[in-house]
Amino acid sequence: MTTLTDKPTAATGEPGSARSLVDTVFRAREISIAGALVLLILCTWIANPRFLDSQGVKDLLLNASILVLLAIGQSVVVVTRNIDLSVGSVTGLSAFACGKFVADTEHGVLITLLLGVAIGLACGLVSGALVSFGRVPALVVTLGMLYIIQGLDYWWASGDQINAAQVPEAILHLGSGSVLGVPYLPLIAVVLLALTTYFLRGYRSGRELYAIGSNPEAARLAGTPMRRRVLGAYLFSGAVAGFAGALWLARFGTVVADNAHGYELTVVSAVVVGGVAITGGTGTAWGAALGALLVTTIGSALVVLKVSSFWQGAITGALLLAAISADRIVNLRMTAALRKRSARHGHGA
Amino acid sequence: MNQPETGGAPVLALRDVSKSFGAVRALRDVSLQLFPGEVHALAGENGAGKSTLIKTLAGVHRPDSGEVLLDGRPVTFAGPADARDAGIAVIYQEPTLFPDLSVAENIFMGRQPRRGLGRIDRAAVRSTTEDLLKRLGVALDPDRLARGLSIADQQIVEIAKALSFDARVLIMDEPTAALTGSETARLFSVVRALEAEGAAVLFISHRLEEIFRLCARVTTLRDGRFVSSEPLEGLTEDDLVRRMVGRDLGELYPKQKAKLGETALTVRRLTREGVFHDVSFEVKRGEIVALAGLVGAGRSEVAQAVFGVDRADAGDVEVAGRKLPKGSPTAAMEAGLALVPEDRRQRGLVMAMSIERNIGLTGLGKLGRGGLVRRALEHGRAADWAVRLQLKYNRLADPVGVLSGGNQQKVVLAKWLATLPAVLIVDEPTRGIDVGTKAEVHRLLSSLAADGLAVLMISSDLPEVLGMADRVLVMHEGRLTAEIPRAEATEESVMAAATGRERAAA
Amino acid sequence: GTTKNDAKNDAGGAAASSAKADPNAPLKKNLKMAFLPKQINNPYEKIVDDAGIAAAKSFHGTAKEVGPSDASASSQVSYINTLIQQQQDAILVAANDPNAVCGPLKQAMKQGIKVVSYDSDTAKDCRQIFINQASSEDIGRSLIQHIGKQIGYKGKIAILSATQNATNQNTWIDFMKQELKDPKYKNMKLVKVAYGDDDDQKSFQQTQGLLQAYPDLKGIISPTTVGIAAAARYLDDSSYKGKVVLNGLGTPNQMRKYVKDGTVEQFSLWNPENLGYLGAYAAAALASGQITGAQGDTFSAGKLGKFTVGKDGEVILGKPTVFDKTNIDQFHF
Amino acid sequence: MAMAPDTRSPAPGAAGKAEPPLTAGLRAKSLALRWDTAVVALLIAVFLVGLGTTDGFSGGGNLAFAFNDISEVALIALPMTLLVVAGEIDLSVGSMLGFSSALAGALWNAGWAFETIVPIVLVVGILGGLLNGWLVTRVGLPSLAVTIGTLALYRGLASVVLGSDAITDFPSKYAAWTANTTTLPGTFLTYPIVLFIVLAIVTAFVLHSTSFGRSLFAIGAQEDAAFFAGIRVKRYKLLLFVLTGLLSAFAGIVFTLRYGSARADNGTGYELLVISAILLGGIDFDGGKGTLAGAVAGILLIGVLRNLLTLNDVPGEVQTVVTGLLLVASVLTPRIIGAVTERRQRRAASAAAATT
Ligand SMILES: Nc1ncnc2c1ncn2[C@@H]1O[C@H](COP(=O)(O)OP(=O)(O)OP(=O)(O)O)[C@@H](O)[C@H]1O
Ligand SMILES: Nc1ncnc2c1ncn2[C@@H]1O[C@H](COP(=O)(O)OP(=O)(O)OP(=O)(O)O)[C@@H](O)[C@H]1O
Ligand SMILES: [Mg+2]
Ligand SMILES: [Mg+2]
Repeated sequence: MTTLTDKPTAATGEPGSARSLVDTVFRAREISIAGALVLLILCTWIANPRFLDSQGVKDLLLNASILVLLAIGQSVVVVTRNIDLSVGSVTGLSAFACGKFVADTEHGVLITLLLGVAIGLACGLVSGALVSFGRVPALVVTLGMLYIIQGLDYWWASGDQINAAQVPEAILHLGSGSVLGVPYLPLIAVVLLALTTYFLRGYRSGRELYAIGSNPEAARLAGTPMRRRVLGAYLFSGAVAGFAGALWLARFGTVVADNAHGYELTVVSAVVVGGVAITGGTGTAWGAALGALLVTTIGSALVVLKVSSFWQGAITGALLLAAISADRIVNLRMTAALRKRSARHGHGA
Repeated sequence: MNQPETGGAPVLALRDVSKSFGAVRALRDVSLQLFPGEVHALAGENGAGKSTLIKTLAGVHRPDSGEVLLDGRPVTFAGPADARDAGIAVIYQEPTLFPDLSVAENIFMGRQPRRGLGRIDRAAVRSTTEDLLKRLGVALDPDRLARGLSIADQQIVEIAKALSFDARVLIMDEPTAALTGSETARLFSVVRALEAEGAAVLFISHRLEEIFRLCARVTTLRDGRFVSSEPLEGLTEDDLVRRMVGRDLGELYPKQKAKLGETALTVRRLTREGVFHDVSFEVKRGEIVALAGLVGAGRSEVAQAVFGVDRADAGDVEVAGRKLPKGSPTAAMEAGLALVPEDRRQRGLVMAMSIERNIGLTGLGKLGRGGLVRRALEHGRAADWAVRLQLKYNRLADPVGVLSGGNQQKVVLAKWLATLPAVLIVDEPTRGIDVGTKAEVHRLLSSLAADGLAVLMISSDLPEVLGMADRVLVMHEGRLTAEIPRAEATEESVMAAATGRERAAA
Repeated sequence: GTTKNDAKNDAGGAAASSAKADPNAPLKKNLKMAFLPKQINNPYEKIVDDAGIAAAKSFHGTAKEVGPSDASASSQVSYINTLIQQQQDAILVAANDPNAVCGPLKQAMKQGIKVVSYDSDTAKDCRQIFINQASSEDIGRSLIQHIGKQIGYKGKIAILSATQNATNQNTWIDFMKQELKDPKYKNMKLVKVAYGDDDDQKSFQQTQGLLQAYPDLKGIISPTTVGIAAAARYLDDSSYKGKVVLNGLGTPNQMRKYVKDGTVEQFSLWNPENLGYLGAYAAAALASGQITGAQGDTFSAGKLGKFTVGKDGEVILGKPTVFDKTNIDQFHF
Repeated sequence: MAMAPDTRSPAPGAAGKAEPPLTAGLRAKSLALRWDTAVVALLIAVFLVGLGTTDGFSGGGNLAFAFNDISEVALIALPMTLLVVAGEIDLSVGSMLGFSSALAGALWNAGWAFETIVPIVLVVGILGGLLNGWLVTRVGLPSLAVTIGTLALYRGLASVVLGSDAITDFPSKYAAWTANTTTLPGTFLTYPIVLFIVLAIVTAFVLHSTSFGRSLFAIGAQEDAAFFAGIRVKRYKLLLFVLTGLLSAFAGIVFTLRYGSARADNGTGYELLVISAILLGGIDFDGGKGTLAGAVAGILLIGVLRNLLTLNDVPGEVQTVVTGLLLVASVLTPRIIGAVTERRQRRAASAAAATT
């Protein structure tokens, strides 16, 4: 027998240290976005201190709120390896419907919000039922729903417009008012974010969403009620979109049929920038929220930095690409480092 | 061994169950009874319908006719969840893990212990997982992601998952196919403990000695039909084989003596940091070299780096004296290298594609001129190899995904053998292949070697290694630790090197 | 190769009509005409077109509104083709792009269909008449004059426009810049033209950005109904309310709230209903042979009285109305 | 209980010839159950309905117009089909079209010769495709994410090069090539459509009869397995992104000439139109499935249907709804048919089992 080596190498790295490394790698996704966000805000602030005065902060938060809401809703769907392209249309429809509902009458805030949620739920129900029970590709179905809802919205509105003057003061107050200096909308977004995160992390059904996205076939064999969960995800995303529509009315006062038109791609890019894998199974709601914050902040910062309007689009695109590439490259580097540092540690040999 | 008490009623049974997939009749009037406190084997060739049977028991498939009986009463499982709730735990043939979730979450998905307000009790999930893994004797980190686990580790997680149920019925579809001796032994002791606690166990394996070691009764299927159900006591391996294949088998490891030619494959100081180090070896024409080692020793990684699907950090690979460029499987194939990967579902086959197209995939350049693909040639190539490997299929245009596991493995082999390689690397070539076919595969490898093919065979099946190899290379923790000629290769010497005890042995 | 200079010369001549105008010809009955707005869902265009459709009814013609739901240059083209196939008597178009619609419009004219542009003009040889809401020069210059007066001819101003390519907006902005060259504006500085794409939310955010980027901004001109409403709304509940002057073009319904609560002092607009009304009559006059689109042709437009075709086939509706606290309650559109 | 027969019955199919023959009837049936066939049928039906019910549908150059009107979408859809079959997607095509148009306009305005502009624009299209492909294959980002980014980037670059200008007066000798009034003599086929037909035939051939096409299906269905089979996955994908960029840029030139107007916002929203057209044609977004004939039928269906509905004064919003419904139907119908046949088969199987 030939001996090729005199001593077997000892496994390097303790299981514990390797784990914390793994953890860091995956937490890094959110951390790196948060870092980019802070950097962006700091740079802009140095260039123009008004960016962070009280009005500036308020604007920043208000701008991001609706996108953050939509991104949270979308992230829950994307985690299950599906997508909801109809969110823009749903938001638009709900905003218009709520506008019609309150125009020149005295409907309360709560009932209006509920109406928005109900409309969103209805749309989510259709998309979700088609995706989960019809077992058809989500992209196609929700693209179809995008067109259907948009068409219905346009047809119904036929050029109508609801003006801020027609909207009850109480509703407008929800969009612009604040408590202790913090506007309502960001508060609502934070509450929803906390609830969603809590649910996704701490509940069986939340974890099952990840399972479905990670390996649908395995989830089926594990007896996960897939249809119900996927339907649930769509209902959630729909309800959030509907809710966002009602808030849209509150925030902007003026609504026409094509509110939030084309918003779906912004929402999806926010979610992706936020580290939610489009292939399902990974990502968090707060990552998505950070992504949304980053996307809107880029937009606001460019204006504040007096970047020419003609350059804004190109720079936004380049920054988006830079953000996702950097995230990916950091991730790859860390994984490679992890491989080299911890040779097999987990085996009983 | 425990015999079922004659008075005891079966916990779970099938009565006259039939199941067809389109034109394929996977099960025809099959009956089976599982008694508490019994380990029951299910035997049959590839495609005999074993997996279909257990999927019927597990509520994945609904039978076309016949019924599933639980505690003697007919039940209808609407889905796997129903079966699970009825106390049936299943390990499927192919690992069904969630790559993005931790090992612990994989084990407890949908059944996590809960605290107040229905929240998941993370600490309990983690500690229970640790206990389970300890029981199986593996040091897997419960918090590590399932992505990147070797097939063996995946299988271990599956086993841990099934054990965590405390099920009344445990069904295991080839749980040992990816395991080596020590892990298998540990699994068996766990199964015996369950048996003693009164659980019913249904066990499928193509390794007959395992069946004889573990089980009390065996039910045999052939071509979807019930053949027999009887105690194993008094049965010989040959009897069982005859029940399965309907005839006697020849020699199990038909190793032909081959004349060694010039060196076909040279691997020099190949290193991939953190995975394997300084691996050097040669394979000559006509030689079968086995690469043995414990699960996770890095054998598959070496194979992949040699073939170029993984990039090595250092070292080089030569085929017939020509150095291969790094990281290019295409170049490796042109040089005459072929790799039958270990994970056939992800890497070996395109599951949604037809059998003929899968086989044609490795020879797209040769199926016509100027980039054209001539379907007749493609069909011919596939039909030819299907016959040579005795593939069991309905139509060559069927998607390969509907084949039984063993037959899928044959398609992978066919796909690579059809390239007429000079060096063939096979990673676990007979995993999940029935005895009959296994012998055929061995005969095939052996005769190919005799015709001058150089074969590097990675296998966790020790008898296979000993029976087939001219030379055994052993890896331990990413390094080659021993090179053992055929004459000196014994179970002890290989295991000693594989577990790092080789210095003492040498 | 072929360069711009070669191409200049080969532009085909317009389908110059050889027919002579007959000012006394009666308006034909049962004329079929179609309004093709920039975008079918634009509330302002809707007001214009509805008035036009009603006007057509009054002279026993039929009119309809067709059009794309997005304001892109190309999407109007397929509608023009369809209108040709349907053999309409006249097409009234508010062009999203002066040139993109040219080819099909020329085809239409070749087939005897009369083409009237309104609100936003096409290239001159692609239509017979352009109904201009007010002379572009008037609009542009008067907006600067108004805001100059409001801020005391001193300080920075910005413009919040619609899309970067909107022809009418760009023409007005050009005139604004010319007006600013007058020495009396020497202390006023146009610092930025921002684009809100006629999207409510985008305009809103652009306003926000403008105010942050130029904290000492004194005034904003938004010559678009969507933009001015969004800007007013932002100012209304921001700390800039009362400090920054907003002027521009808006509809009374949208702006009423902000005029009343003091966010906006004044803004202007022509009467969109009259624009549609005049468009319908002009198209009918063309189709009936009363006019050919040549300079000097005259026609009568119902309740609005007589109009004369000016240079380049332009017919001007009149001066814009300035709306403020005192008169806004008299208008409802 | 049956005991073991002592001879091994040959496995069905093991003899190669024992394969059950695909009868013509069976083949026809399985063909009829496929969505791409349904789209072709639907296209023909819509066409016939149009001929029968709508004046002006077939006459006066309307068909030439109707088809010419979708020529850019159709041209981009061809490489996009390949891309989707290989499991990727490119959402930046509309922006690339706009960028190409804007660039052509800017250069034209600067006095460049049109003959020089075209190759430059095409090279830019290739570069754009390379960037997409590089980010996807080398950096390893999902194409949906990458191309949402380049969608913004290319559109932004378009507005950088051209600002708010609209450039006109393109040479009429080239513009005539794209006009719907210039057709192949005696037909209603305009030159862009003729080009599309030629390219579609080439693409169909490449996709369905060459090793390249075969590889694309493998890549789309299971990338790992394709890579392990020695297929140059990354290179092929890169090539497809480049082709898509190239054709988008070319479509930008066609667009510019056809409308005689170069603007930064040309082709806004085309990405979803292209995607819907090919998804409608039964190309599976998950990759690995679909036929080019289906994709072409999907494109033409959208064009013809839109024309027909507009001719009948069906408002745009209803057309939007119809497009949406068709998309949903395109994926739902095969599923329903599948479920129904499966149920029928299961019933037949259990009936057969009961009688044995
Ligand atoms: N989903 C399916 N669709 C069509 N045919 C199927 C399907 N699943 C199994 N089959 C067919 O049913 C038969 C029995 O397959 P099964 O997987 O039960 O075999 P097995 O006994 O488990 O074989 P192995 O030992 O190779 O795993 C095979 O001919 C297989 O091709
Ligand atoms: N795709 C992967 N990503 C990350 N780690 C991997 C991957 N594949 C294998 N590993 C790890 O690399 C090590 C070596 O695995 P490898 O599969 O080469 O071992 P092996 O000796 O072939 O054993 P097996 O019998 O399981 O094939 C193991 O620790 C395994 O967990
Ligand atoms: Mg099996
Ligand atoms: Mg291995």
